[in-house]
Amino acid sequence: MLIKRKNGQAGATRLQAAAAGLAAGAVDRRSFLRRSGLTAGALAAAGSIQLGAVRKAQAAGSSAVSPEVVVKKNICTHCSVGCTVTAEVLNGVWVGQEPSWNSPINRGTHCAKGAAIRELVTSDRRLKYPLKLVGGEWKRISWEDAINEIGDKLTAVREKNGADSVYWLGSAKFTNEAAYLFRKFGAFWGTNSVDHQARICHSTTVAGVANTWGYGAQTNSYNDIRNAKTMIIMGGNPAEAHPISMQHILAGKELNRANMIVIDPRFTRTAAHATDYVRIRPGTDIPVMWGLLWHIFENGWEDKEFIRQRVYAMEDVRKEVAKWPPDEVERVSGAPGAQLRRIAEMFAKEKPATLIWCMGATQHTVGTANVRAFCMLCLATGNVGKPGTGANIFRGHTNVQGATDLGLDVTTLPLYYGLVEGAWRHWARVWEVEYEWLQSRFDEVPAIAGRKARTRKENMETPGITSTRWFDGVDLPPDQIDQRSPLRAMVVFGHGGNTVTRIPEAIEGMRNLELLVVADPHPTTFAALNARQDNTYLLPICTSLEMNGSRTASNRSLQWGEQVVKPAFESKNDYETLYLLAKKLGFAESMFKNIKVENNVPSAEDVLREINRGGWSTGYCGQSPERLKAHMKNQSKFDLVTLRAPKDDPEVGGDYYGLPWPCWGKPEIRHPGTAILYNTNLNVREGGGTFRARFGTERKGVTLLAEDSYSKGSDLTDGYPEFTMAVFKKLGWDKDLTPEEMAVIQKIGGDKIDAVSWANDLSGGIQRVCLDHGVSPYGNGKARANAWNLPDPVPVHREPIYSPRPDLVAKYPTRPDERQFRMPNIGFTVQKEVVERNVVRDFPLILTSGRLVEYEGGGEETRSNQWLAELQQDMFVEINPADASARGIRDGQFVWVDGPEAKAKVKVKAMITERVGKGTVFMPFHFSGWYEGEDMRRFYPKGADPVVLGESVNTITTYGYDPVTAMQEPKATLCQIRTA
Amino acid sequence: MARMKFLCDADRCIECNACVTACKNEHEVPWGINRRRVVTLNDGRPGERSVSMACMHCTDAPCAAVCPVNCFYTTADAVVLHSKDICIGCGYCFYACPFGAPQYPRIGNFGSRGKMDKCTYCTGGPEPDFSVAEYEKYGSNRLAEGKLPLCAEMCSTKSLLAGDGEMIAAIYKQRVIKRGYGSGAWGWKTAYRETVTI
Amino acid sequence: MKPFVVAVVAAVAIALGASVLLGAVQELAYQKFQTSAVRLSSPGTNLVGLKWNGDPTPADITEMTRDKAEEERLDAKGS
Amino acid sequence: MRSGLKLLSTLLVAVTLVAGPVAVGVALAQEPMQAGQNPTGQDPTADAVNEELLFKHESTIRGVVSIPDKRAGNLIQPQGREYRAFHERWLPWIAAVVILGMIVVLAAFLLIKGRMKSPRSAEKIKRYNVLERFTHWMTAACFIVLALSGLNYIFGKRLLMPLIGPDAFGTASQLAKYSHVYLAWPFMLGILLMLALWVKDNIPNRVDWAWLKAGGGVLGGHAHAGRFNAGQKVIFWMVIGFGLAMGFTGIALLFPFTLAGIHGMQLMQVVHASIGALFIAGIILHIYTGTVGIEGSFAAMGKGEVDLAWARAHHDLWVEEQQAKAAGGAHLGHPQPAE
Repeated sequence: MLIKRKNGQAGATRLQAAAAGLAAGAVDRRSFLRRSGLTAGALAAAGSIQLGAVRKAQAAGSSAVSPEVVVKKNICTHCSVGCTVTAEVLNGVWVGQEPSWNSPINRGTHCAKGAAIRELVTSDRRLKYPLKLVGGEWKRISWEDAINEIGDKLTAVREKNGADSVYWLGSAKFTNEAAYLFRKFGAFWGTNSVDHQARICHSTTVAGVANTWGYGAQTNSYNDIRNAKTMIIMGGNPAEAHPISMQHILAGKELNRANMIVIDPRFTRTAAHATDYVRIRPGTDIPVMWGLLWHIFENGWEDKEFIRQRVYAMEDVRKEVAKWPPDEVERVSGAPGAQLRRIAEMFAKEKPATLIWCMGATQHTVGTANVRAFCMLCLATGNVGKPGTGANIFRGHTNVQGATDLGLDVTTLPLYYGLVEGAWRHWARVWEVEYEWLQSRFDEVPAIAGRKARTRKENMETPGITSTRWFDGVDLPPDQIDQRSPLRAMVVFGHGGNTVTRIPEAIEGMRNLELLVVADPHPTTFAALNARQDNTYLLPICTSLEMNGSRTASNRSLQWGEQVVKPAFESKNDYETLYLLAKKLGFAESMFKNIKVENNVPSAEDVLREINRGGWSTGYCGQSPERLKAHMKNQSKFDLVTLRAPKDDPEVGGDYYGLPWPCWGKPEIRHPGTAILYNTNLNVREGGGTFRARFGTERKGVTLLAEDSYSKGSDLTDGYPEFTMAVFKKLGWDKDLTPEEMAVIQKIGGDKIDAVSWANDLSGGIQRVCLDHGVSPYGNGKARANAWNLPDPVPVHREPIYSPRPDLVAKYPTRPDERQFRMPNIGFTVQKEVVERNVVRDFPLILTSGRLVEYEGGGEETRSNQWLAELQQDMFVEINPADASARGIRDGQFVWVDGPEAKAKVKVKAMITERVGKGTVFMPFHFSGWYEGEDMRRFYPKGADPVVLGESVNTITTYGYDPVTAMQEPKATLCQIRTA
Repeated sequence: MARMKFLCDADRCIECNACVTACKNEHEVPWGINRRRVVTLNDGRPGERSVSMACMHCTDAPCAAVCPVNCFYTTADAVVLHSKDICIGCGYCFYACPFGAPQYPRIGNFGSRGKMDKCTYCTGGPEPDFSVAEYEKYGSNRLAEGKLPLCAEMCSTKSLLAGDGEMIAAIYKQRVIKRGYGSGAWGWKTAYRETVTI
Repeated sequence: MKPFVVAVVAAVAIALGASVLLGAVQELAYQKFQTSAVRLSSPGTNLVGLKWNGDPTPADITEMTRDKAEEERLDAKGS
Repeated sequence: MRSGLKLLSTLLVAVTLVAGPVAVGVALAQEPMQAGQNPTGQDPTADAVNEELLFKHESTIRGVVSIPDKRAGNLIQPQGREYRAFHERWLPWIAAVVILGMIVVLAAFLLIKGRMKSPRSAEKIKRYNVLERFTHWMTAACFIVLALSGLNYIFGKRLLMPLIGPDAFGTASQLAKYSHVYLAWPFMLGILLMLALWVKDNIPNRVDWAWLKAGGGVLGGHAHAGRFNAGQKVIFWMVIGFGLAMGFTGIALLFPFTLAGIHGMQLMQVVHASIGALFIAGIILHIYTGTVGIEGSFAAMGKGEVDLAWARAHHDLWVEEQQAKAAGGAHLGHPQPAE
């Protein structure tokens, strides 16, 4: 362990104090010492502090006693709950952690990862200096050379194959500022192929929920679950993925004697504390959801008034639900009808009720449909927009919410503006860059294989390649890939590489890349799979604990993390690395025009201010660095349940903790943020809201605006469209705008001033006036039960590609083959082959994957943490005792797990448990470093390999992508197990 | 004077191992020495419960009694500690400990098994408070800083309670009355010869 | 008297032989409780002392000698 | 009476310890504790496990841990307190009574009956060869040290620590532990050698029965005896029996948890200590008879040859046998007509 916590120089003052205590007999247990004659000689010895030696820095002491210890506050870099980390720093060395009692989210607590996070910064398994792969050997290289060589190679690739041939894979571990800079970097480079872990996390949630009621994010918060009377946790295991959320869930369950229902293929640690547990077959979420709604509609338990006022076309859902009586639901999913009836009654009657979901619902080829079905249950029972209700979407990584908001998504620019021309012009204005220059950065795409050619403008408005299929972008024949050239180079920031399905194909992709750059605190799987011999660079990046920046937790609160210690070894933070790359590629001045850069390190505060200047569409405009820092300083003032500070407080009066977006208007307006989305019981000025009217005002003669429902204190007492200058003029509110605001709007609108909306009015005047009138800037619409623009307007059950029930595939096939995200999605063909080849005969077991509490994401960082690695030393597969005895497998022995594609196989330990049902097996996805039975440790750079290695489950996971977001399907595939 | 005890509310423990890594972090506990660990009973079946266990600092501690060199002592707030200078690593305390708390640096009893190490309730050992020797042999000393053991302070769901016996018993009793169920104070009858009666 | 002396010497010899043999065979906790998937650089020495026997590191050893000693022990154990 | 019961329960516990885990383990594997609760049943919290329920099924509460040290799965094993009760209340009394009792009895016997006189003669007869004496003294020397260091585990803190202070006692105990652990190996080797050397002469036969009936000559009357009389055979089988038992349990204690679980280890320690106490008492008796008890006996092991008259008095059949062999073979010392 790099840092040993032993006393040093600082201890000198304390020793006198201790000696004095001894002499005065104050310390009673010393009586034992005197009797035993143990001399107090040890007092005299005091080692000296070894400063400077970065590798072996020694300093120790405990805060209460030695004055030199400085306390720094940052946010845990692991999951999205957003626990505050209180670090004790002595002489620039992080020596200890104390509970962060004041944070309203974690109230002093941590999970295993948070309590061990100090090791991340002090571990000697970090990537220490830039490395370059030459002939299969890792050679040390300086930062300057690395940046120069990478820059030159990128420019060469660009000349030969165009901007779209370089893939930019960002990270959910970025701070908001780094995520925003990375998306801006992608735009300045000239490609939309900029993605991150949200793709394999909640991409389907964002698409599905946004297309239902406006924003795709957690509507309430962890703390708000304390108000819930009923909670369904479906497709989620918070006990392992979001442990601190369980503090609020269990408190809610205890204080309200709430019904806690877990619906999951496994009897997880969360299910152990549930009041009801339903075991279902993986991939049958929609039948179960329609089963619940069937009982609700059958018995008329739905909230009719809520549906009439705020939901459009619920009758289409009724028609689809009618096809799912209890026996069909049980035939398909295995969930007993009587139990679903009881659960449906609880959810509809014992309100407020909330629906919590995570990867179990999203990682399917029907992910988007799943999520919309979940929203229907909330809408039908009126469980949205009130305390204790809502769709509590538990996001995964520390800043997957922020990185998604800030545009690390191939379908949009920062803050969900999309890729339409208006979006590009908006950001061109914010970045103070010519729109035409941005357009010039994009490739022209010639006509290939019968597809129409694309001008630079059209290509600029076409979504890029998703992170789930980057290797298809390299390997597929060029004519199948709808861009100028297949991918030639990839730049990866903070991404594990073993969390995307079909790793054998990914290795093929890695082999064919001309250039691979991995910027990460650890070498990651990309460096370990022995796929490449040359042109691979590892850049050491520091963790978010070693830099300033804000991150957005799953409950949409932004929290500011202050730098705990300087970046370890030769690592640099993301801002500096992006600045150096931008400088090398020649667009640094324009990219960092309004951002102060001191010796190559851009200021995080300035980046956040730029985000505020452009973040109108999602309400990222009110969270100034000053306000966030004030929140971190006054954490104890925020209420545990409502997350709100008392009104009269001078610094943070009335604010919700972390100013959860949307936080309307400029920071000076001091909008408190919106703790609960779509809450019509509060004034919009107090964080109230309505459903977003983003799908137009009417469709086929039926209004899409809310009826007789409006937020408290709203001047308009019925549905209203989103606000543009045209609407303002009709209402006469344009007179309320100040001359300065009018000037800015005039400049933006030019001749089409009526088109300037609340989202692209940089003055913030429209939003300010909306708040004065107590109306939601984005309008007051109805949630859509029928999302006509999605492949399945009303969610329809479709069997997984590798379904264990060929008989059901005929009745519930997957969607037909189609081109999505620049390449073909041949899910239908693959599913048909699976049925024809009767794959289920040779691969009878359903394989599902998921999280462990000790590891996170790809696991490189946490498996390099000695304190965590000791708790889970072996990759394992959970097998039901019946399946194990049928194959003669003993607990703890090695077994081979064969995957149906590419003859892939993994060697893992068997864990025999009744946690999984008969016919289902489970494997965690955090391991890598072994490949098909072979230990790949020697391919890691010397001394930077994680402590624990193991097989990756995604070596054997299979083809299958959601039509709307290309989400992968690791939650439901097939496999076979045999003894090793 | 407070009577320090541990109480793990098994109806809240989710086996997240925060207590384990908090202990490792606070005292730099090396690999292989597990002062605290979480045991899951009835794993994978309805009624599954996890309990975090280190040393319960028993009343009339069996380990102190069987120690051939009497290297144990109990502090005023009833924390059972021992001196590593006197311990001869014979292993008797492990046979006597009802909770498997003692840990030994070496496997096998021949020659030296290494000095026994166990949970010190974050209050160090017979060395001057906050001294180098104390940290090297017993770890940090939170109680002397007026704090409580870090495992309990950082427990993710506030399941593991540490502090004065009556206080944490009262907290637990209050919880069970409020929520209507409780699987009891694990190990109290064996450790303290009394338990929390609701 | 001679056989008595020889016997005692033999006993001590066998005892020493046993101590050396057993000492070599003896595993440390961090070696026993790690699986084939683990590579540890330094298991840590706090609480168990430099030689992993619980004896505290003598106070007068400076930091540098401790690290050197630790490296030697690790190499000797071939961990 | 209550303490008697306590002793009984401790021994009972000792007996069940070995059988216990095996039987129950099997029961657990067959049917889960709750009557076949279907995992999709309602309200998993309702039947949460608790201590009483688990203790009904098994003597320890065991569960699953994710770390390699599976012993950590033992959450609560109350037998720790019973082991402590035996080790701290019963063992010291047993050891004290047995050992001091033996010493007192022998002292009394010495005072009343005095040393047993043996006839003298000028001639000697070979009794034990070099190898036998070497084995005897190696085992004996080790036994002395093992006994002392063993007793130190029990009585050290009660008797020695108050005298020399905890610090010195600590280092002394450390040395005692090292010597105990390492000298055990030559001791075990010695036991095996003894077994090999003398087992053929120690098979009990009718002569021994007669010897015993005659009270071994102590109560007057004459009894024949071969190379080893019944008393010596008892001692031999005690040394071999106890020696092997101490060796086995000792090795189990040296390599903890390789042969047994927590209860097994407690049992090993209990057996090791109890037999140790008896063993020491037995050897005290042996030392007495070999030195003070019967005049002239020490020479047997001391110099390897004994006075012919002594031999005739105590081992007449053996002398005849030796002389018969001598008559047929090399001349054996000075011939002396058998009485």
